[in-house]
Amino acid sequence: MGGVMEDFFRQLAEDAPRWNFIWMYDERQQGKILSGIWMTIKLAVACVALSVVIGIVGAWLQGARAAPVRLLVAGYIQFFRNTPPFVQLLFFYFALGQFTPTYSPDGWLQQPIISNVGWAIISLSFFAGAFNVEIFRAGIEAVPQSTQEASESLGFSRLQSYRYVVLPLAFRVCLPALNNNLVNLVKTTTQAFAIAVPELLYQSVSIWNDYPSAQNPTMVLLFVVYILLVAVLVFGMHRWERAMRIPGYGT
Amino acid sequence: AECTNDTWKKVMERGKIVVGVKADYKPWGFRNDSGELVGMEIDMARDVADTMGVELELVPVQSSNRMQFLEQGKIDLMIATMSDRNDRREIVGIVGPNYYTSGTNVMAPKALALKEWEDLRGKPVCGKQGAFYNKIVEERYGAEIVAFTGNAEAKQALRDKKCIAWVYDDSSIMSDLSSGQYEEFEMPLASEDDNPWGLAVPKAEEQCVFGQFMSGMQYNWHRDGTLIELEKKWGIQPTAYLEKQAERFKDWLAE
Amino acid sequence: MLVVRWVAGIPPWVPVMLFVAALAWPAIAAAQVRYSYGDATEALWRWIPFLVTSGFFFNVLISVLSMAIGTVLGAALGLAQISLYRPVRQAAWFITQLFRNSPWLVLLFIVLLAFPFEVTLFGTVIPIPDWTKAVFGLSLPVMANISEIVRGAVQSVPTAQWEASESLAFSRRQTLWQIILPQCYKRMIPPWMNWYAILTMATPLCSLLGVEELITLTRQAMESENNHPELLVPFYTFALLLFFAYCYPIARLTIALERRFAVKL
Amino acid sequence: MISLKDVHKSFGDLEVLKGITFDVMKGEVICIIGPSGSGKSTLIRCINALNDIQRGSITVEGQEVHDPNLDKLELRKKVGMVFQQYNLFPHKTALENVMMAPLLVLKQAKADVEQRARRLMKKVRLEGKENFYPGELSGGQQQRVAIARSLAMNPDVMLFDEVTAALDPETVKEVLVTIKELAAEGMTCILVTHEMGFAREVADHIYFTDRGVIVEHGPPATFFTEASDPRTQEFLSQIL
Amino acid sequence: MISLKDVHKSFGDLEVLKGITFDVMKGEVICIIGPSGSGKSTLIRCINALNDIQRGSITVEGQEVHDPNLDKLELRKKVGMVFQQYNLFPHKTALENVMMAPLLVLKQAKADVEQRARRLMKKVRLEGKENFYPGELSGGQQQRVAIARSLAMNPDVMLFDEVTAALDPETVKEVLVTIKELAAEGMTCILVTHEMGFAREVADHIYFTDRGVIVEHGPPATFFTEASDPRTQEFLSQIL
Ligand SMILES: Nc1ncnc2c1ncn2[C@@H]1O[C@H](COP(=O)(O)OP(=O)(O)OP(=O)(O)O)[C@@H](O)[C@H]1O
Ligand SMILES: Nc1ncnc2c1ncn2[C@@H]1O[C@H](COP(=O)(O)OP(=O)(O)OP(=O)(O)O)[C@@H](O)[C@H]1O
Ligand SMILES: [Mg+2]
Ligand SMILES: [Mg+2]
Repeated sequence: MGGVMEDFFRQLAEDAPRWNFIWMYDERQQGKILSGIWMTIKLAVACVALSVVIGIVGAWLQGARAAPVRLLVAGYIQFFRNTPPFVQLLFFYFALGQFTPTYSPDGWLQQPIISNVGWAIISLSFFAGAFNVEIFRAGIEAVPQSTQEASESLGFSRLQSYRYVVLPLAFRVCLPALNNNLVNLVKTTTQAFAIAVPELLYQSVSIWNDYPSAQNPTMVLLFVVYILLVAVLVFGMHRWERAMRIPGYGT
Repeated sequence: AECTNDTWKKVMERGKIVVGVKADYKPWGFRNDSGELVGMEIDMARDVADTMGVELELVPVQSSNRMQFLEQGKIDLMIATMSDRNDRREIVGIVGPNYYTSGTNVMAPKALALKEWEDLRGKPVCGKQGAFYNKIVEERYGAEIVAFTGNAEAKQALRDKKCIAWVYDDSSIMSDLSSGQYEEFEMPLASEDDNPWGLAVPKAEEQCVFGQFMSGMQYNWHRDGTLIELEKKWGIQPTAYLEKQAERFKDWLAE
Repeated sequence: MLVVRWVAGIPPWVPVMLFVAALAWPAIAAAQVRYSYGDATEALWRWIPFLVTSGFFFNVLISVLSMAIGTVLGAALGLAQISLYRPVRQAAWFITQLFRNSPWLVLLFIVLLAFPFEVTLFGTVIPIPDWTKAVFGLSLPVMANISEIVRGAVQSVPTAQWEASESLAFSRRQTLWQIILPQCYKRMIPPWMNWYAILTMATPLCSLLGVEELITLTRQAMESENNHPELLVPFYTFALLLFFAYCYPIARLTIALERRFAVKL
Repeated sequence: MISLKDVHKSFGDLEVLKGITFDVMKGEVICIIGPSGSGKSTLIRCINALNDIQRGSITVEGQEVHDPNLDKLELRKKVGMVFQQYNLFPHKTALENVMMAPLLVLKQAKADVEQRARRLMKKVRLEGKENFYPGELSGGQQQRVAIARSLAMNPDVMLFDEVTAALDPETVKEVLVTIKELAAEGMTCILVTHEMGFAREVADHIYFTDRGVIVEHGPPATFFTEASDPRTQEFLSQIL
Repeated sequence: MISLKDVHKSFGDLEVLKGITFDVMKGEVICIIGPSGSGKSTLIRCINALNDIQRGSITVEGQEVHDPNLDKLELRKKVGMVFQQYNLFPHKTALENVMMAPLLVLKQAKADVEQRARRLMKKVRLEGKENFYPGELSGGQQQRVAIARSLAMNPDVMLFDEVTAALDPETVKEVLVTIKELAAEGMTCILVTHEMGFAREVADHIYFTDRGVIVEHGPPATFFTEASDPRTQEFLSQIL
């Protein structure tokens, strides 16, 4: 079965020199593609999780009483919102990367505490996190003052009213925006390419550098895989949104 | 096919030759801090223009687009650190004696005392995206290539000890080592894949006036020691190849 | 857009201070290597005029052109998305989703590598330089997002407005152009500007494909300065600063406009 | 002039109108009252062809409204409608709101239209507010602009759907005065209202709808005092 | 039991309350009426310490409300408040809405609270709706849940701020019936309302406010017929 497929694509590569689906019959290239996809998924999952955490913590810090803390969060958001994520990646990895401690399992080769994958996760998470902070804050603001007043006039403490009333509502309000930002984040993981993180784009480019004839099929594959990944995320988030829906609330 | 000499005529008519050169390959082609393109290959291009008695326009090219530019007529001549390989000869007109050769080698820390290519097996090795020898090093010696988009990044990664070696052209590595900035590093291996470098004219001109002319230019450069001089001027390690060629072509005209 | 609103709350000196700190920091952090950070910073100063005039200028040019093309195409696509004619609507929706959900970098790679270097139109050969392809590649996702903005803005106008015009005997075309769209422009401007900032920040991606812009030239500059690792911090910091200096005012203007329009509507 | 015969209308499975029949003569003012969700708005929107119907017929001046070949534009020139939420065009001034339809739809000359629009603004007691944007007017004022906007098309019939429900008690009065004047001038009016006092004062005939049917009707003199249907009695008893 | 003395309250430069003085006895029901913006809501919110005051004093059972050392919790256990917009917690069911405060604030045992909450739901005639979310209830039902929610804290006083203004005429009745029952049971109530008929029926005393002062007051029997102040007369005349 597998053999038949392989032969078919091998033949196709000969008949149509621009359509060499090399990863359909060459094990080494296939391995590259699969490991690339796997890396992309790991990258996406890690970044999504970390950026949400950053968003929540940031939104909480923004409500802090201490002005310096608020300014710090403000600066963080401005920096990451108004500079290209691509340059952020380069900056994080090469500029800051010089100053991170390393450990050395063998004589010379020192493993940095934070690998390029690690830096990609950090950099991209901080990038998306800056947006998440804003999203969560907006969600909290969207909860009507009157709802808080109602809980206050029932004798709730500030914390109780936050914990039981404001946050559950705020979270539902920001899900769509969060959803959008996370989709964006998954798309942005391709930029880790710049610091040689072996994700799907990196592997694809290296394949078509080595085998120019495989360029077209590999591009098609790239396109399809990313659309699928995004689709899975969107689908999952929609399911979650639906599960979180309150009967009769909202539309 | 018959020679139409289109490119030659075009250049002469408008009094300007457009040459594709590298902008990110010191010291062959790079920018000085006012943004002008300079380097050994640029000097060669200028000599060509002067000899033809036309003005010179330089266009920076990438490894990935240099051949298409020539095919397309966007540039008339390409001198852009291109390895002379058979598959490339089918697309563009690579003429005359090669003006340089380089091999592939690695820059590695002295501390590791690498001896042979096999020592790279299973280890991370930094490289530059798009280099044709990445695949060779990877498949022949089992190194794990970590390819960056630029040399600055690759070298930085090596210094940050994120890989055990940086694989690149031996001539480039030599000039880095001789700069005194890389004292803990060496180029320990025997160069692989001796690569002649070729300049190229459009395929149609290969056997015609322009091709002949460029071929002649190169013979002359070899014969009168221009290349060796330029090599010195740009701080490139003297190569045996150029000396041999100079010797060989000394009496070319006499022949 | 909630995102943007908040930005206005920050006094402008905050980010400026942060940047000053960021710039000063490497100098502090650096132990003296043979090639010092001082040398690197000095090298940066020499390169700045070139980087700005030949590099960043192209980022701006590419972003402006992509935005112009993306806006025109996106507006048409957005209107197609609310067409009464179902196949048109579905096709427009599909195109929008396709380009909205694929990574910019992938689109750029595809456009730059898979598209020809020249096209032959009516016998004349028109060369397509790299940067125009980049413009095209970047205008695709912009188009898709503008399309969504247009659709969203039109749909955010209460249906009551449609009904009111309907009951005054307006035709669909009249309703759309005279009643609905005029109410949309204002609410489309802030997200539109937001996308312009996002687009500008995507232009460095072109450097991966060799298009000459700030990051490409930054690399070339570092090459010319012998690729000293010490160059990385000052040069990339400078690039970040430059983008920030360009995008931050846009963000502030966006909010300012958003506020102004919010009052009126 | 308007005639409904056995009108049925469903939204999906929900039958909202279950056979409504009545006639309105030229110059007559009728009020439709009834509990929330009883289909009053739906009924009035059907007359204007904003909703289609499943069964029965609605004719305006002898013309079938739900004839698929009908030129809806012609119908809407004859029938004006005022909504509960005013639905003014927020990007146009009050005067422009009034002028737009005659200019764009009837393609009348600008000078004429403007003159007429100013007259209408006066009629709804809004002189001086011509260049205000809807957002700058109070609810009652907006509602009167909406009435003027409908009148600008010179309709034969005006439909009012709970035009005062969104207003506070004091401004309700302003709007009702305007409608009363219109009625007095002989405009054919169909009103949906919760203001019983107003209905009593202005209507020639009152219809009470519940769950999609007309339960009771009659002239105001007898309607409020002699209602026979228990549902109507209950409804009226709730009015404080 | 509640006593206001010369209460002044400003928002920035705008003085909203300009010296309000009145007393409410235990078990008394008073209604506050007046035009929009006259400060009725502000007044009632001050009693609940949702707004602070600039001058004067408000005491509830002898305790000064605006004493900075006051335990607001204690106050709010005594004073329940129902808002115009209900302000139910949309992510909790009706029953959970009622149970939340006793559980979280008073830390009472869950079983007790649930039992009491069910009783209260019955009292406001909402048996069977316990597990509905607010969004699934009609306005009148939501408002009654809001009343039950306040009652769950066993307050001594209930404040109602235009609790029927957002409701349609028929559902107004349901809510008013509930309030009437409360009043009949001897709960001290302060109501802000536009429903004159209701005020007349239920109030022991009516206060008319305008521009931050009490212009007129009296028992309903005389208030509606013998108003002496011209502003009051004008306001009352507008009621159809
Ligand atoms: N577009 C629609 N789709 C589905 N159901 C609808 C739609 N419009 C109205 N309905 C339903 O039709 C019924 C009648 O609605 P309608 O608005 O005509 O009532 P109404 O008498 O005007 O009530 P109100 O006094 O509250 O305005 C309601 O049950 C409503 O839920
Ligand atoms: N938080 C606030 N900040 C500034 N001004 C306010 C605030 N709350 C109320 N006001 C002003 O105080 C005045 C009185 O408001 P209040 O809500 O008490 O009036 P009201 O009598 O309840 O009116 P309505 O019948 O419309 O509810 C109004 O002019 C209002 O604009
Ligand atoms: Mg209705
Ligand atoms: Mg109020």
